[in-house]
Amino acid sequence: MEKLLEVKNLEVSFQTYGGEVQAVRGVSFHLNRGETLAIVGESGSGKSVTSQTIMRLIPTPPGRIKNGQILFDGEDLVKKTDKEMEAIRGKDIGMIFQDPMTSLNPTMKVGHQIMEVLTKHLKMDKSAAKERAIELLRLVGIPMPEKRVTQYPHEFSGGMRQRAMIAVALASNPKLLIADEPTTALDVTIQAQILELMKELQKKTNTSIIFITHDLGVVANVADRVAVMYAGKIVEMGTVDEVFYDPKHPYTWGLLASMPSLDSDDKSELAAIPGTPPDLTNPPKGDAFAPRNPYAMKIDFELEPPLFQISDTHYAATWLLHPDAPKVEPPEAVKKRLRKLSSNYPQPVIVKESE
Amino acid sequence: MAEKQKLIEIKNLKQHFNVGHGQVIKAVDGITFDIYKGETLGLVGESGCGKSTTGRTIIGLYQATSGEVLLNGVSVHGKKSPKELKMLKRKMQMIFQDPYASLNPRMTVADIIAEGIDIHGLAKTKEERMKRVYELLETVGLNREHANRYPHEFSGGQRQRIGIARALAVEPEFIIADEPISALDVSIQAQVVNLMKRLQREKGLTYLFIAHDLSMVKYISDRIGVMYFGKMVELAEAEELYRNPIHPYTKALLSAIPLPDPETERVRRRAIYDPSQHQYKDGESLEFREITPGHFVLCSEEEYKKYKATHS
Amino acid sequence: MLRYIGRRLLYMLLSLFLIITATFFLMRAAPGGPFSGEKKLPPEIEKNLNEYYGLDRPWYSQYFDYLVSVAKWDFGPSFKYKGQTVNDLISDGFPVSFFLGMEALLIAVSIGILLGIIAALNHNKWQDYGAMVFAVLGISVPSFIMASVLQYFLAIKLHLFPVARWESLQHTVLPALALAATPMAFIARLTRSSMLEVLSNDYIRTAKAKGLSRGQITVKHAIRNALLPVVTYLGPLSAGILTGSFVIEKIFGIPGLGSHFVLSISNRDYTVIMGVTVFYSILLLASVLLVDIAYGFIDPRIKLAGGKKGE
Amino acid sequence: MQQIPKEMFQPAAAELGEAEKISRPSLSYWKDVAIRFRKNKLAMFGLVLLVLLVFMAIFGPHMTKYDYATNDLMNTNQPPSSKHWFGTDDLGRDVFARTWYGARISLFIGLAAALIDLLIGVLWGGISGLRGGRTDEVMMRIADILWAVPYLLLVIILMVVLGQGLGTMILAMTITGWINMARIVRGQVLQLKSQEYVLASQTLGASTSRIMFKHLIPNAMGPILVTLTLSIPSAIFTEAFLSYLGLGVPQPLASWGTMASDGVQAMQYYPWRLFFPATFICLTIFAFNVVGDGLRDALDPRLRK
Amino acid sequence: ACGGFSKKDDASDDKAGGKKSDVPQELRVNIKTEPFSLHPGLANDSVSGNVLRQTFEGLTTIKDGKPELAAAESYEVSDDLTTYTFKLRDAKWTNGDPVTAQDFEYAWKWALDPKNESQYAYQLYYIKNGQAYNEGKAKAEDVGVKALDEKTLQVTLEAPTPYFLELTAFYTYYPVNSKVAQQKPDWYKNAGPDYTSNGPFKMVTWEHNSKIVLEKNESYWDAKNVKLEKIDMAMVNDTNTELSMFNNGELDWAGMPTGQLPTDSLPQLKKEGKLHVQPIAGTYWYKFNTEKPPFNNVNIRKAFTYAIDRKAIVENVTKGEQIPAMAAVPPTMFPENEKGYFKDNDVEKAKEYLQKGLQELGLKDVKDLPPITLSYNTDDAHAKIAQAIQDMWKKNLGINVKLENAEWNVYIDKLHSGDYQIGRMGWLGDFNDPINFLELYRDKEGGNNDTNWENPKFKQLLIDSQKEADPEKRKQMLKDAEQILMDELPIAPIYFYTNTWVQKDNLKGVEVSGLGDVQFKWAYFE
Ligand SMILES: Nc1ncnc2c1ncn2[C@@H]1O[C@H](COP(=O)(O)OP(=O)(O)OP(=O)(O)O)[C@@H](O)[C@H]1O
Ligand SMILES: Nc1ncnc2c1ncn2[C@@H]1O[C@H](COP(=O)(O)OP(=O)(O)OP(=O)(O)O)[C@@H](O)[C@H]1O
Ligand SMILES: [Mg+2]
Ligand SMILES: [Mg+2]
Repeated sequence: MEKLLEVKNLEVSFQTYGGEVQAVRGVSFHLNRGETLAIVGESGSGKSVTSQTIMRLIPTPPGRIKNGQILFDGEDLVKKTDKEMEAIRGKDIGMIFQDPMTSLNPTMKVGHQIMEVLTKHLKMDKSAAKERAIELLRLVGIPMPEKRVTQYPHEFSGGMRQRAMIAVALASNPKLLIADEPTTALDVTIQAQILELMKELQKKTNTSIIFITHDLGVVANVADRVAVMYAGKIVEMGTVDEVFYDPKHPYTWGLLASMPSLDSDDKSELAAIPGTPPDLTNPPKGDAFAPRNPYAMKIDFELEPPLFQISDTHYAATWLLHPDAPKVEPPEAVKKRLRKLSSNYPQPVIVKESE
Repeated sequence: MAEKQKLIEIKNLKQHFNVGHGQVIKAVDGITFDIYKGETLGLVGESGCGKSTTGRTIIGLYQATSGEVLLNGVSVHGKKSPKELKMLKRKMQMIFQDPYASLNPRMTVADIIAEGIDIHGLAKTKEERMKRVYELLETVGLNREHANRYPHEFSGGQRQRIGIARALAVEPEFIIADEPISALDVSIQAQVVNLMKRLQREKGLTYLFIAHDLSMVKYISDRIGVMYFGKMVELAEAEELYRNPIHPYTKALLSAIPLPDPETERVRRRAIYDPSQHQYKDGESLEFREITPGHFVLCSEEEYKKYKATHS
Repeated sequence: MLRYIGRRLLYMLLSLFLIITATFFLMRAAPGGPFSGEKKLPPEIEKNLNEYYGLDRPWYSQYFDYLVSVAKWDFGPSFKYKGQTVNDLISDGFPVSFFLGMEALLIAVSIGILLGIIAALNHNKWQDYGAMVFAVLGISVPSFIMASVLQYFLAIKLHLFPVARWESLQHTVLPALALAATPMAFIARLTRSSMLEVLSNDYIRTAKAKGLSRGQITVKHAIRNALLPVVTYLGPLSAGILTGSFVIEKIFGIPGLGSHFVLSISNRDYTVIMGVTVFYSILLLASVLLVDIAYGFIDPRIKLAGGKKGE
Repeated sequence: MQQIPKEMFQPAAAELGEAEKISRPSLSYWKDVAIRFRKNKLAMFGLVLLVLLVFMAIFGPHMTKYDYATNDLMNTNQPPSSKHWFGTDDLGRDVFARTWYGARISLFIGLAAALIDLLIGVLWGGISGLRGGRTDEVMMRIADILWAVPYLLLVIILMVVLGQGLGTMILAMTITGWINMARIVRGQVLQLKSQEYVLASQTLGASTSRIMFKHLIPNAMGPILVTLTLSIPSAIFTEAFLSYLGLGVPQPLASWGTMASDGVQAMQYYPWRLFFPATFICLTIFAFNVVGDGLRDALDPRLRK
Repeated sequence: ACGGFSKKDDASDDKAGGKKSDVPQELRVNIKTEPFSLHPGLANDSVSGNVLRQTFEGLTTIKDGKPELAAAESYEVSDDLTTYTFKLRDAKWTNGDPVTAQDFEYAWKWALDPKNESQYAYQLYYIKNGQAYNEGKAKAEDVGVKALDEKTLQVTLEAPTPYFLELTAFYTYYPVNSKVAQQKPDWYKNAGPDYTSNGPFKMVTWEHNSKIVLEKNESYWDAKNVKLEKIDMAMVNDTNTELSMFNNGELDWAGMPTGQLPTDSLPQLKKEGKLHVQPIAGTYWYKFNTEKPPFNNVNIRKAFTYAIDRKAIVENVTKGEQIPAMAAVPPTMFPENEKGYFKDNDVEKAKEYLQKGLQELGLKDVKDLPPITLSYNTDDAHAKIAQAIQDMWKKNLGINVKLENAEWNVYIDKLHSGDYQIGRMGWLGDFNDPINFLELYRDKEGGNNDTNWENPKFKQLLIDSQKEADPEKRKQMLKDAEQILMDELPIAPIYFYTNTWVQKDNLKGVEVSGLGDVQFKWAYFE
């Protein structure tokens, strides 16, 4: 399989009056052609910043790429000038932003905002672009698209705006689609429709997708691989089966455990992860998750955990995988999911020493 | 739920938008329901079906085209003195769907959260005010360091939490939560939902909970209403709705819920709702009818008989 | 929309009526009269003149007659310029002022917006500072100084343009520049400030993500959103600039309408005062209305017509 | 693999409270603004310049032995020299002394007019835009009427009715001065009032004034500041115009405005009579502009360097 | 007395006309503003006068300070000096109609007709029943002007008017083509075939507020002496612009009487030797309100008057080589008035009078004086002079005077209603006779007096002078009257006006009269 995107040790921070916010603290991952990588994680963990950095869209200043490489089709995007990026943005990489209301220009008709991509990158003429825009709106499930193209964003509901954003991103059939919580504002039927649309597109054009979401159901549905982020780092990464059926990081456990179950009638309290996420201006020493981790060990407060490899595709950064660590039981809700996966190595291997 | 006391009564509420050129969008087109004190009413439905508009009309951000909203038997939309209005505002709060747009970019998070406190004079001293703010920040899973930052410095989920903290700050009786948790990660979702439940228990809060995540809706709600194209199509107890969905749209909705299990996801088939399947005749009047006790469905006379037959 | 405009027109009529009334009484309250010259006229002559012009009649009859004649768009004869009617003065002067004003407006708007955009895009860089120094000069040097300075350097020292008079296109350049300087600078400042505001919005990021170039983003996404204050300012400005400027017309000897605004008052030339005021008011009210209509086009969220939300 | 002592792998109770470090001091928005402003070098330069100008306005006249009013008809129109630093005018008066006397008047007038414009204009435009509907219609039409009635006439009547004096002058200056500001603010408010955060504040029960001062005006600050910096020079020159009507400062007192409009007549022959007042007006406006820009930037938390 | 001027020979004209030069005979001047009216009967401002003087011609015209026959060929005066009989020469209107006595009669009666809005009708009050007709108390037939035949005009006056011939050169006395005017009442509103005139030039273009173009009138009786082919009159009301245009070669003449030069330019122009200066009949003075303390006291008035350094003012403030005025009547009429009735800048005397005045007022010190305000209408020049004089009074008398300026109409209103203490005023002669300056103060109620001063002796002298046929005796009476005025000093004269201008070196023959009027009839370029 061919790598379309490879992010290496990316560090991004924001200079604010209160200090430097280290939003992304050394993230590495890759993405193959035609593959979907889901990124889940705590809110504020740097998912959006990472994805925007790939597009080189973080505001500079205050943002700054401190370190790292973003190899897209073999070229390092970090080194590209703004002018060079223009040719890539919207054409090779499409992006769906998280906040649909503010991400659409309030004074421009929705149709026009879609057409822009078409006329710019696909060199369509106006009427063809309009036709296509209507078609795209229909594809993303907006009823009466002929009428809707001439409306303004404030006349759309939240979900409709989001779908308009999706239409914008899909317009030019990009090689890489970055979808930052594209379906949070959509009801499940439309969501399903959109997911199908994306999968179809992927099949047709071999698009790679980075899919950021909080909905683990959606992850299960679309993802080939999953990355779990916490406090600016990837703490666990693996195929969708590995992460759902054999999670290793206590944070991933916490996530899986905190979902209510549809079938059960259980109205007892949800198993939330206690505490608050760390302030990224002063990232804590050791493992950032430690203060909220019920399985924390002394070393978690001292040393950052190294990255352990559990299988060819499965990585996790937690001291629990250290041979000296005590064996611990994941929470009940997670235990129910656990399966023995044949691809696992006999012993987790450290691939990256913490510094 | 011994004596169910009506907190909110919504009577044939309509909200039409005039979008020019003589076109009218019937965002909410005649819905009637009650919300009882201390309960959580979940509101789900297709995106664009008018959930937010319903919420916004209830709280008075839009002037209703027709219909009435009563809070404790008093009309919300009638003319009021500023003082009455202020009291009313304190009783009802809204968490906005769009987290960023609803935060003033030039105010610090502390000021945003404390706005309600300031307006209603809920804190005597500066220290008390800040204490409340810190409490609220922590309640929604942020920390004090965030108090002096500005909205644009936050991630989507963090912004959403600021909005929640703002609504909680005035200790309202009734909160309209317009997709309050969709931008949050599941663990924070759990925190927020736990918090909302706890507040409900402790303070007897009432919620109108608009969301797409049906598992969460089911978890938090006592009753659930399903909206479709400006109309309420089904309303029932949460359990009942999941177990015995009657309206075909509700069925389609339930079948589309993605489960956090890759294997089932790979094989799941979803039902697709086609409004033409009802084959309503011209002039047939659709009404909201009770099929089983507490379970209402929007249906025609004919359908009513059919549903009644199969579901009792 | 039509209903809104209809209602606005009614308000305009009402405003116009109030303007006429206020001006009428202010004018009559001001000391002096149209015939008080350097040398005092014998009272009998003054009597004749007052009779001739109907100034001896009671004020209300004069006032109502005036209202009627305004409705007929007949402002009457000038008291000072014997043999010329106010309508003559306006139809002679307005085309000149209009031409010059248009030229100035074009300069002010195009260069002003351009400068503002350049400054905003290069916030806190030398282009920004350069544009700002330029703008500060424009703002703090009023047109009468600007006119003299331009005249001195471009006409007298460099002989690039004629010093004054209204003969050819060449003659219009200096007055247009002098007239445009302050509005241009102000527009540049306004544009810059609201561009900065707009550029920090999320949809600009979206536009970037679409791969639009800086120019395209500016033209298609930013300008329109930044234009509102400029348009606000432009409304009354254009009414003023198109009816001419006393100072500029004086310095450059231009036969425009602007000088009448001041001279008619110094002369207490009652009919001219009223005529140019009514004329100007109509332009002003119309341009203000246009601005309000333009708001709706610039930002569809602004709904003036509807009044209450959601109707 | 590096050796790690076994006891490090002992479970450790997560101390949740620990996460809280010394947070940045709790600052109000305005203190924040002040800090951001102070970091802006150009704006600080502008502020220093302003302070300097004010300083000179206070002490400048005492730095020279010449008085602003005493004629010296034998030494009229002298170019700047070691005796007369800024030269003399056509009555042989010392331009340096006159410039700094003038500074007092012009700075006062500029500031006073700007403040009054700010106050009335912002309130008027804000209320008009926020209330909308008929209120808007009536308020804006009042502004139009004031704007359309011949200013010269208005001032003559003021002069006749109220007589000369500082109050009349300020009144004459502000009677129409605020309208520009009101229009700009109204436009901004119309644009801003449908923002979600305004709605959010409404649902909290915020009063109109709160919405205005907390939400609308801070977000309209850019254009407000720009308009304000324009109203200062326009006030300075309006004063010169009012002098013409006998409403300005009484002669032989000078103001920058009157000195400049006087000087422009002599520009070709005695340029210093124009140069000094005009330069100081420009410097003042420059200072106000950079301070305004700095303030604008400081007020906008999204723009950070 | 008998009429007849020593008719000047055309010697000089021959000289100029003889050598035909190829210099284009086109004159470009600036007349500042739009003329109020180019109807002789309606005109009432100097701009209109400056244009009319080129396009029309009265019975006489002023040349070298003296009236010279123009439209009239000869005239006779009755012995009682009240009836003038003019014989007209054969002259034509620009449309070819002959200029007739009826045209004069028509024009004068038109102006006097109360139905017509003539502001300067009072210039014709010297004619018998002129005033009465204008006031509606007499009929048109009663007015003392009559065309005896086509070419004979008889004028009867109310009283002997020694300067009547001068008056007939004034534009209100110009004729109007009665044929055209009766058919086309709007004839005077624009240039065109209806606009007929009888002067050396005819108006071909009138762009309102912009320019007037005159061309030589070929049908003018003296056309052979008119060299200029064309006069282009710009309307630029800005002194600096005017001078710049001149410097840039866009004008051939800048400054008075048609335009004005910026005061600040005068020293330099003088230095370069370009400046032309000519005294004219006009006086700049300050009026005292003699009913408001302290100026009800003559000694105070004297103190204030003597304590002005006029020389310093004309040299350093006005700079136009004006003549310090220690008299009321300009030296163009009384040449000896260059010296005046008292000493300029007589600080010693001023102080003496001040003491005396204070004593009379029962005051100990200048500090006890009521606050004193000096008023003037807004104008740079007035302001400068006022500030200079304020400073002089402060230095010389130790009196602090407040300055107050106002817009013209407001100011004049104050002055006429007596709401002032010291007020600035100027007077430019309407015709070349001292009476024009003195009669201002004849009556307390006289429209232009403003000082509330009246003196029976002064009044009587003026009345008697009108009937005095002997010019020498008359002059003495007027001088006596002026002496009274200068003893009582209801006014403090400051200076006598001059005209200042620059002109193209090769421009010759422009005639500027002692009243400051200009005629381009004889002008030409070398
Ligand atoms: N402009 C900025 N200035 C300062 N800090 C910022 C800025 N933008 C983002 N951050 C910080 O960077 C961190 C990561 O933000 P990011 O938006 O990537 O989170 P996220 O993972 O997308 O969260 P969510 O799921 O809630 O959207 C957050 O802590 C946020 O506060
Ligand atoms: N201000 C408005 N002007 C015109 N149409 C509007 C306006 N606001 C909402 N609408 C329309 O009303 C309908 C309902 O919108 P609403 O926001 O209530 O949907 P929703 O149920 O909240 O959807 P979502 O789940 O996507 O947020 C949509 O068709 C929308 O286009
Ligand atoms: Mg995000
Ligand atoms: Mg919604």
